[in-house]
Amino acid sequence: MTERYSPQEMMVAVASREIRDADLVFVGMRLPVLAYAVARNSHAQSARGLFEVGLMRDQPADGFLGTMGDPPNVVGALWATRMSNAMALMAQGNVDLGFIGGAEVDRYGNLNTSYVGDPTRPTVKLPGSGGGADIAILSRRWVTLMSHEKRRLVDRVSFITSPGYGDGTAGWRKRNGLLGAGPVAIITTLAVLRFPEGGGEAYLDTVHPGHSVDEVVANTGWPLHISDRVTETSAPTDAELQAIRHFDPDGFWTGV
Amino acid sequence: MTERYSPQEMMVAVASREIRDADLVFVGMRLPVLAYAVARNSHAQSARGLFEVGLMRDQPADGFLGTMGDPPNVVGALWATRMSNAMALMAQGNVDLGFIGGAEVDRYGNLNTSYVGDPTRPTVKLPGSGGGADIAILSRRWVTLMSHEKRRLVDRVSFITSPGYGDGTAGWRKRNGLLGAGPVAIITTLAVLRFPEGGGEAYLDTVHPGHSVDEVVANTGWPLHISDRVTETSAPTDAELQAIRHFDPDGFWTGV
Amino acid sequence: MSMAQAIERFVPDGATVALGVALEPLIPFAAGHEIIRQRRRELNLVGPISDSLFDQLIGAGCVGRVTAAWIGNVSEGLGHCYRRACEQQVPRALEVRDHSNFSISLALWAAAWNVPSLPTRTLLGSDILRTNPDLSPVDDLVHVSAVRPDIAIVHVQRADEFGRAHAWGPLGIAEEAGLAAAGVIVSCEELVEADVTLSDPNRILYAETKVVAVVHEPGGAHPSPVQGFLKRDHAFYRDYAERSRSADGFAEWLREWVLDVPDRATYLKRIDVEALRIKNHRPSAPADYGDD
Amino acid sequence: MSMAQAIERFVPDGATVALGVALEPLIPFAAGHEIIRQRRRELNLVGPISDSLFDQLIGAGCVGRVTAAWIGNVSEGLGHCYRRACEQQVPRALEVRDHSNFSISLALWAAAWNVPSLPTRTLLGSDILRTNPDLSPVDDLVHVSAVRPDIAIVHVQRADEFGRAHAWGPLGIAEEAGLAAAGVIVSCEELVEADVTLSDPNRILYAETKVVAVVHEPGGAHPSPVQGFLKRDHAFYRDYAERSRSADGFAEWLREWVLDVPDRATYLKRIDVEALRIKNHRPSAPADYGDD
Repeated sequence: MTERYSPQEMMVAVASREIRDADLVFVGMRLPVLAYAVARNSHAQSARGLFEVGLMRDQPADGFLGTMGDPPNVVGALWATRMSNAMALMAQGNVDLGFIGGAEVDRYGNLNTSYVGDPTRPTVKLPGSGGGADIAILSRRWVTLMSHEKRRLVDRVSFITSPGYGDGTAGWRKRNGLLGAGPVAIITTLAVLRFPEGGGEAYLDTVHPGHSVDEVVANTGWPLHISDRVTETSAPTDAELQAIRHFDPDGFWTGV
Repeated sequence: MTERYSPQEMMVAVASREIRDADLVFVGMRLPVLAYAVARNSHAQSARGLFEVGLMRDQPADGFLGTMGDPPNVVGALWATRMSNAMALMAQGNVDLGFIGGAEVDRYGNLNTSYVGDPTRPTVKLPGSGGGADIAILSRRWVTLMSHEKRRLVDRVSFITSPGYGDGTAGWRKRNGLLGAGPVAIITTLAVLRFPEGGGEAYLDTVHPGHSVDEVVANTGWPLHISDRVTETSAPTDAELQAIRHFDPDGFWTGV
Repeated sequence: MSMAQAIERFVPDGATVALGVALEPLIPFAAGHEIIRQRRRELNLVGPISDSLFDQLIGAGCVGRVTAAWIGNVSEGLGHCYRRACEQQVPRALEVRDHSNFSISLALWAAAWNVPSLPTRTLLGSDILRTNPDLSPVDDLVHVSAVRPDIAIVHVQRADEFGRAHAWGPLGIAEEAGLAAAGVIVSCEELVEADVTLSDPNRILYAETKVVAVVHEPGGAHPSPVQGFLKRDHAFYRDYAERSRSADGFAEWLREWVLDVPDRATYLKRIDVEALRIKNHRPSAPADYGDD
Repeated sequence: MSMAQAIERFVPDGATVALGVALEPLIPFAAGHEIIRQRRRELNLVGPISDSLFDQLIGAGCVGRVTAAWIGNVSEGLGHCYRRACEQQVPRALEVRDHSNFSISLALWAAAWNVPSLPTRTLLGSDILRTNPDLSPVDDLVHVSAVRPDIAIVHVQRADEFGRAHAWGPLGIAEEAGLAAAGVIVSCEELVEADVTLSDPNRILYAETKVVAVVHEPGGAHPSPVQGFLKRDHAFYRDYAERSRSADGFAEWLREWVLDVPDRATYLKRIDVEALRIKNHRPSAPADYGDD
């Protein structure tokens, strides 16, 4: 039997499985750093990570990272450079997978990390894009991680910081000149939502152990499509948990 | 009395006098490298040199340079960087003086280093712009050095590689969006030609010792305006010659 | 030159100031705190992501506009002073020019190369295009208008008195920020002899002609990390995040760590610098610049 | 990988090849000579100023187009093979896309950032705008179209087998050429262990994901200089300039120094390498990458 684990550990495990071997991964802060480390230690041992601060790595940093610019992330780096050079690789289509954190995501995979409410008089000012919009537009495919709450998974975001499939109509990204294919998954504390081939509206693909379809639907801000093949998300393996806890020993990111 | 000197030594001495103290000088190859060295050792001890290869220096290189990229030019450099960074400083108007070598110059200070004759079937293919056009357009003021021959000082160049004052009409550079003020002098083996305030057509300012106004006029490809205050170019001083011969010990650039 | 003198001379009210251009490392907090002590107003802050420093300057009322991609606390989340300014105009209203990390870099490259704008494919489909007048979609490209800082302030590992700065580790947008700026203030852990900086001209970050001041300010980047010198002080960021949740809490934090502190040396006495100091050494293999 | 294998695999006929991107130093002559031996045709050569190497490739009939700012012999003057190709179509006609040094750099940055073109103020008023269709004046700017090399070939001081290259001294347009290229062939004086290159990640010139081949080729840049290793062989450039004045003289030079030479090791036996070797050492001050 597997050990007990936190919702964040579940998310990291699922996120790590999105990384294919030999992928060049644009690694965002927090959980994605752990997901990259877990993947490198298991099924993606020839993957490389690109960090917007201006770093490329193969091995995950040997030590806890509070930010991607922490000294352990520089030791053993394959390239320490300017952000614009990392962005150049992504603009050329060299980045296979990106991770973006979000405050709000909608049924079409659009992310809002800028303004809740009217941008001229916001009820909440969020930090902004950072590299999020760049990843959403330029990486080949991307994934977002989010706490599964009705106020976060909304019908339509009020402000699109990082575009997913826009208004959800077929070909929206191509029509608007976006380079990458768009989001492939929304990984939450309760479930994994995916998108149909070619994009469009998110649907429920798997539900995490201990949670129900009804619970997921009740905590989603739009009438969620359910896959007719909806299954249970496979729990984190012991190896995955071991790796997560090696890179986040005090549970800074994944603790309860 | 001063020693005997070569025409190239005369040109280098005159060129060095164009450098003002504290100037940032965009240094071209060959004679300008020597002119910069001479100036640094005399009246322009706080000047700095910028080299398109991607270098900034204060002290001239201690050793002979066949090219600006020779190892002695890197030792003691204040900055070793990309060419585009050196060009950025010039595009911002930070370069006070540039030097450009030319194969052909015309009465309005336009340089041709590209094609003699029809570009589609040239009688002579010259090497091209290099950084010449960049210096001519972006540096605050510039100077060219040339052997004084009728085939080189022509009425109108057939191809403008590096623009001076274009067609010579008032305001041509501004009208065409060129940033810098343009050429201030044509230094030749026989004389120094200058331009009126605001540019236009070159006129004879000084004639080198041992040469005559008639000789200069006879070797110029257009009816040359003569300054009513035309004088003799002051000969290279002993100090100037000493410096020139220190930096070009075998007369590679200045020998006869 | 002291930091107080450098800020006094080169950071006037209303200036456009680039800070934190290496992203999470090498953030010039000492310079930012001196700007607060000197009560600068109406600054336009330029940067990519800002890990708490912009939040502090905004909370202190120094800022009229931010031109940035992200403003918050990287390990803790939201920037509470930034929220209060945008949501409640406390302590004052703030103009926001949203960018992405890539677009703010391009805005600085445009200024460095002295062109009105540079084109890019990023930001297509983002509502940032609707709120920032400096970003204009044209066909399938976005034209990013040049942003030229009056001054860029960077903290580096070492520099000489002539302004030749050596920095290592990830560089973010530090190079284009300095090249685009009218002037650069260099703050350094170590003030070294010119023979150290000139021994490696490829590591010199800026043309010395851009550098207007060099300030020897050890620990000037705390709580941000400095490769080879100091680790990131995660607990300090957490404490700031908690105390800045309320305007009163922030005011108290500001008094304790900025207003009642005369200079960086005094500030450092209140921190366990030894616990943060990097003690292992990983020297780079030398490059041989021999010429003869 | 040997140079012969690298050229065989990664430089097909018709390829767009960036060479000599550091300007006068670090010119990959060994690679160019191997391209000549393998009789490549219809290449599009991309570079800023080319100190004799483009002239040799043109004279050998490998080139269909040049996209460059200057082609000649820096210390001696004109490129005689270049002249014969343009003036007499000998050995064949040549298409010339004239650039300035700045504009060819921008053409590569445009490709690196994947945009159709970049704007600049340079070349305004120059007739180069009339002869190069890749340069379009628009208002008071020139739009420089992207140039994307299929392959960039660079010679560096040291690299490891994984493609991490350390180069120092002036870098010209080497960085943007490699970033813009689909792939990079690295030719190096020293093949070193990864712990040497990774000890200084800031000095690594390219993302290893761009590097398709690493060739250990000591002396591969002769007669161009390599900081810390070899001085420039001025006499060799002068000899080439004199002998290449006539087509026959060039043919004889090419036989002697390229066609009848199997590889660079054999080539070097014919040169007094000791006289060119740099014997003084000027090691850079180390940067401390310590992290804990």
